[in-house]
Amino acid sequence: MLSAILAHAPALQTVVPLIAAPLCVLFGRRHLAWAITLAASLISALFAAYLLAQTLDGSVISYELGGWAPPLGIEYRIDAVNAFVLFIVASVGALVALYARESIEQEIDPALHVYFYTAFLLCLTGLLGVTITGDAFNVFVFLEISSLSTYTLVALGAGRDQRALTAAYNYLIMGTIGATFFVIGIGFLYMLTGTLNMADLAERIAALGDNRTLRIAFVFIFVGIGLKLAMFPLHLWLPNAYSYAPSVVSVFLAATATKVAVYVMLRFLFTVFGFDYGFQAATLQTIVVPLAVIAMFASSIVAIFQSDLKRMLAYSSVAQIGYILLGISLLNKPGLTAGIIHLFNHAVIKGALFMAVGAFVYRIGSSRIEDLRGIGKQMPWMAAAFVAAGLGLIGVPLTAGFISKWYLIQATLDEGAWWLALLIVGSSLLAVIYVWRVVEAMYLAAPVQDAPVKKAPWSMIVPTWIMVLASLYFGINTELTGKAASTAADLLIQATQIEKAPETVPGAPAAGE
Amino acid sequence: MPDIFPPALIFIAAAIVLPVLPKGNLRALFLLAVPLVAAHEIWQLSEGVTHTYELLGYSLTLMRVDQLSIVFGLIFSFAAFLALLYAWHVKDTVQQVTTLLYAGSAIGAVFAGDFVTLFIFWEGTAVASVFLIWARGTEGAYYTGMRYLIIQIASGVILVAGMALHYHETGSLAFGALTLGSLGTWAILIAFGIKAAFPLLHTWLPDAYPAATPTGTVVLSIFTTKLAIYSLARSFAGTEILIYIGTVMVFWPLIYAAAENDLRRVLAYALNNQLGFMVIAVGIGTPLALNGVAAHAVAHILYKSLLFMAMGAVLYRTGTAKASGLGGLYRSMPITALLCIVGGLAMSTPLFAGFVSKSLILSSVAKAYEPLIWAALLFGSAGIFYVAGVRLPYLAFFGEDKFAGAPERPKEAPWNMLLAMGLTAASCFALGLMPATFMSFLPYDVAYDAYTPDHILTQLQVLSFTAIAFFALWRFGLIKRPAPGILVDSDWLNRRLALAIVKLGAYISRNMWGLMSRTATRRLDAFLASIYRAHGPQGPLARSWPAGSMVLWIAVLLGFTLILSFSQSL
Amino acid sequence: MNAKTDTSLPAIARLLGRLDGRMLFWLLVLAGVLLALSDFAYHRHEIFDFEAVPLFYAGFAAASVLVLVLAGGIFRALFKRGENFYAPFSTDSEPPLKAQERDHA
Amino acid sequence: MFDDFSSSFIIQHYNYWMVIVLMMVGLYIVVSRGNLVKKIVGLNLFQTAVFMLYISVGKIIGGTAPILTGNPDEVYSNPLPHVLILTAIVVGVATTALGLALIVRINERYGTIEEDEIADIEQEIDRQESA
Repeated sequence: MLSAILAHAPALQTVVPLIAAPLCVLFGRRHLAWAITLAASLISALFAAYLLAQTLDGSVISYELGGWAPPLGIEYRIDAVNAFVLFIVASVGALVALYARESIEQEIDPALHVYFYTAFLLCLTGLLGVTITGDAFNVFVFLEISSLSTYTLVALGAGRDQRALTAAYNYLIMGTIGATFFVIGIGFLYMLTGTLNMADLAERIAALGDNRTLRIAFVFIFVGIGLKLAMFPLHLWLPNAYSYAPSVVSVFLAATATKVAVYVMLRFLFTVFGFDYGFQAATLQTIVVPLAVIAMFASSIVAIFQSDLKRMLAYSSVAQIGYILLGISLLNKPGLTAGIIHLFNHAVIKGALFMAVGAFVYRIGSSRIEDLRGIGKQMPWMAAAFVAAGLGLIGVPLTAGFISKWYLIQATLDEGAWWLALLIVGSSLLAVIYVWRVVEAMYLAAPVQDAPVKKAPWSMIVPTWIMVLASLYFGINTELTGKAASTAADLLIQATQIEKAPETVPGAPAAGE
Repeated sequence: MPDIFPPALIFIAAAIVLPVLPKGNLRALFLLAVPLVAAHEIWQLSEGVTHTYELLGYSLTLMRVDQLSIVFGLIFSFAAFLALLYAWHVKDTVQQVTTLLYAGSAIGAVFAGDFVTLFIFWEGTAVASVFLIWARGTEGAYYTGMRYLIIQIASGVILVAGMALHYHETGSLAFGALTLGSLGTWAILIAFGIKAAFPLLHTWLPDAYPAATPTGTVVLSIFTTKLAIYSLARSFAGTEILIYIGTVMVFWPLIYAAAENDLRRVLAYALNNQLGFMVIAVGIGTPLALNGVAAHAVAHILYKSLLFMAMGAVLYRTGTAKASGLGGLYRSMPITALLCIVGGLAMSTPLFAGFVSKSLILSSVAKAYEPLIWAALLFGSAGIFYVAGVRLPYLAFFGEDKFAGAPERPKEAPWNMLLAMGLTAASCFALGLMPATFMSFLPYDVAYDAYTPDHILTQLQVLSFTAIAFFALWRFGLIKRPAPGILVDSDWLNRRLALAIVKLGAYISRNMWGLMSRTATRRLDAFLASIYRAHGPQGPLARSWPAGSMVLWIAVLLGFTLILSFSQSL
Repeated sequence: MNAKTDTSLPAIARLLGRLDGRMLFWLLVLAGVLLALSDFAYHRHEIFDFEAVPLFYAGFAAASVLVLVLAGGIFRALFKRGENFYAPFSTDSEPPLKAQERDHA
Repeated sequence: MFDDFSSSFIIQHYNYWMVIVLMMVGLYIVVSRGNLVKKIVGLNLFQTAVFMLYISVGKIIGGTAPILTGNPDEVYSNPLPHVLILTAIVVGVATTALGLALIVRINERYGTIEEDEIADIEQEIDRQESA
């Protein structure tokens, strides 16, 4: 029985939340809807964990949807890369579902709760689908499922701030243009090869070699996905969307949506297009590296001057995406590993930070830094969680953020780009400043008023601290993240068969004898 | 011997458990038990690598045990015990936790077998210790703590940079002997030098130590600097430049100590001077000298703690430790006064630990035929006895009775402080009485007898004439009780000059930025507005640029990438 | 007022009170003279030539103190500033710790 | 020569040129119009251009609708792009519907659907918040 279910894990992974979504509306009871959401996301997370365990050794699972064999049928193809991303998305989804119940009480009209859960489940479905599928057009469809539900989720923030509506609208315009660019790119690829299966595409593209249509296809996909992952300067939708969305949506989006987009970028860059000729590499190195560096600095500086905590974190996200892109565009294994690890670590860290902010909003109804003065004494758990996760954001040793930066700096040094290493350290210092501003307000400033603020509810504290502890745990024990990321990096690099000089993996000689 | 739990982790585990315990005697007892358990563990260690772990693919050494690390581990544990006894009455959880973390980090660093582990604990000492300053709770303490933290963290950052460079060069992360020469090793030396309070890198020490709480300063005085000395002894033994650095350290702080008003700052400068002794001995680098380093670190931790404890007790009972506000206190705090005098004597009088260790260092310098350095050390010996052994107790406890007219005389120090001071004094005495046992702990097996008639006679001459000179000069009015006021040290450079430069820079950049951003905004606005005006018929379009500009950026990036694709030949 | 005889003070305080006068000084001088004289009675095994000079250690110590006192005086004259010099960035300018603060700390 | 060129480059690629024009028009409307509904219309045009691109790719001149007739010589258009674009159209409709729904809400809350007026109102909110 169990093995029969597990055999269909790839499909169930997305189908469970997809079926659960309409159930929420059908039952129409918000508490029931919450229970359904929690159950569905937990089941998805379990499947994701199972899939990750299956693929951690580098093996690949191919699942034929509806029994139609690829390349004609749609194939779900799971390897270490997307199993890892699936795991991130699904586990964050489960935690967010747990967290949502109390959080939306304050921020969303109770009559709309059912729709919130529905949209949330659809968004989860979309993100999981994008990650798991091996079919290029299917990526687009799932991308749109997640995008459309995201616009709805962002707009639900209108209960607290009407600007959520315009934020959602702008996001819709941008997101649609991005997705359409993506679909144009897919169209060109199809014209060129006559197939949509990614593995098949990769083979045929390799056989065809470089040509103009391929380049144009690449450009459209690159820009389209760049928009989705908030690559600087295409990030303009992100600050508003994150800051006006309901807190729980900010948590979910910050931790998952951009990460999935990064995954799609990785998949197309490495698996589909490959690197054995110069154009993609040149694009990355002439466009993405400078943009990533600018993002690291410009967004961090903007973050320093923000008065709203959510907005500050949103800009910080743009900067952090800069790190991920920088790692990827170094095109060596440590860089790719760093990018993938940071994908995970940043999801955990930013999720925890937004969760803490959500709790502040829940209790004091504001996320402005000046309203958070003295909150460190009034909401000790959440403030401590914020600080602990903030340390990770900076990259203090023994937090997950340090591991990412360590790999990233290794990767830059391997390329001989020591100036990039310096820039990474420099931009981390900016993170110190903006995190410190908050810490100062929370702990060192006199409280705004003496009116006692209650501790956050446990249903918010628990998921937040799970995230925080995860960020600390993965800062000390890099077994899982390191292995998954390096297996993933291996797979991606093998896919493009770039033969680089002797592999430089950190960690050789034993020390201290 | 893998069944031994790493002592550093004992402290850290205890720090995690501690907040759960109810405040009061149970917790205080628990606190006292922790360093004793750790000391017991260290006692049982046998030499060799006992614990390794994996981090980021490196195999690292958590525990590398040899006689040098055992000596430092033991004295750190024991001093932590004394300091915690001294702080028995403190109810502040933050200070208790950070004291444990601080001691644990210092001990962890001592046993670290590689630079990564060292770095982790190195920063641990920095972060944990600053709370002892912040615990004072005043605004000044906050800023002082920030300055302290910045420089301590900087030391760690320089260490990690040096470590990375060194690793790139040699492929080794081992925390062992280094040869100066490459940039990496210099960076490591500077990182150590910051914590060891090398001249010009020293200002954090007299800045921070007088700012901490009465008990906090005792804890601070134990670990950070001695950890640096340990690291220097481990990595840079026999490095000649250290001899000269150490000589400057012997002289320079003494002058400040002789002129300073705040008695805890006097002790901080005196501490810096004693570090100079150890740095010189590290520079000499012979087995005898290194034995001297280890012995002097032990003796120095004990008697300097004792002196800081005495001044802490004064601060605790009177609210100040400034000479200008003290005097005649022996009437109210006679036992403290007596123990403070013992602390002064313990620095160099025969029968005390300081005599043995100082003789070791002096002999090692003499054996290396460095007459000038030797004379400098002799000057340092006399000077330190003058500032910390005579002048300090006299200013605090004797002379004019400043509390004669006060409504309430200060009380004698609490029992736990007296007990801690008494135990510290007793251990100084015990080590001085049993030089053979003391020597048997030292890292190298070198025969040495401190109690020769030569040593005893000359040392007593130095001490007695130092004291005579003090009293004579006091009579003549050449030495006076200092008036209120502070002395500017080289920290003026960073606290005033640098601040002024930063302010000026900020002023200029603010204005420049304003100007630039105004110009840029105007240009950009004009540019975008012209685009919009040309293409869009409706109103002032600059204001609607959010959505428009987003799409525009897409077009720009798309265009740019397309151009790139066409510019590259197929 | 006289601590030597003030019976309200503990015994140790009275003992210390005796030190706080001329007696200690003259005791020290006596000890010093005896120690100095030992230079002529006992032959040291010196390592450096200058050690052999009679009264070298005694003179060196006294001279050291004199040098330190003079240097300290000069430094104090040159570098002394008001306690508020760095205010509010240092604890020097702050009032004495109050009793309850001390108890907390 | 020129005729050859123009016929092959312009006439034969007529559908592509139209797609490009339509796409640019759509994008231009999104950029230049301040009216939120008009932006959605522009977006629709833009998407429609892509639909047409797909459809014309799948079309084979002389091919019939891809229905199995049993005749082996029958030439079919490629059905796959058409099916794909059916999905994309559904997505497009959903996007339009959601966009319009948002506009309705925006109109309720802001009392306008002109982008610059909304920006003014939002600036006012910002100013009040930071005051």
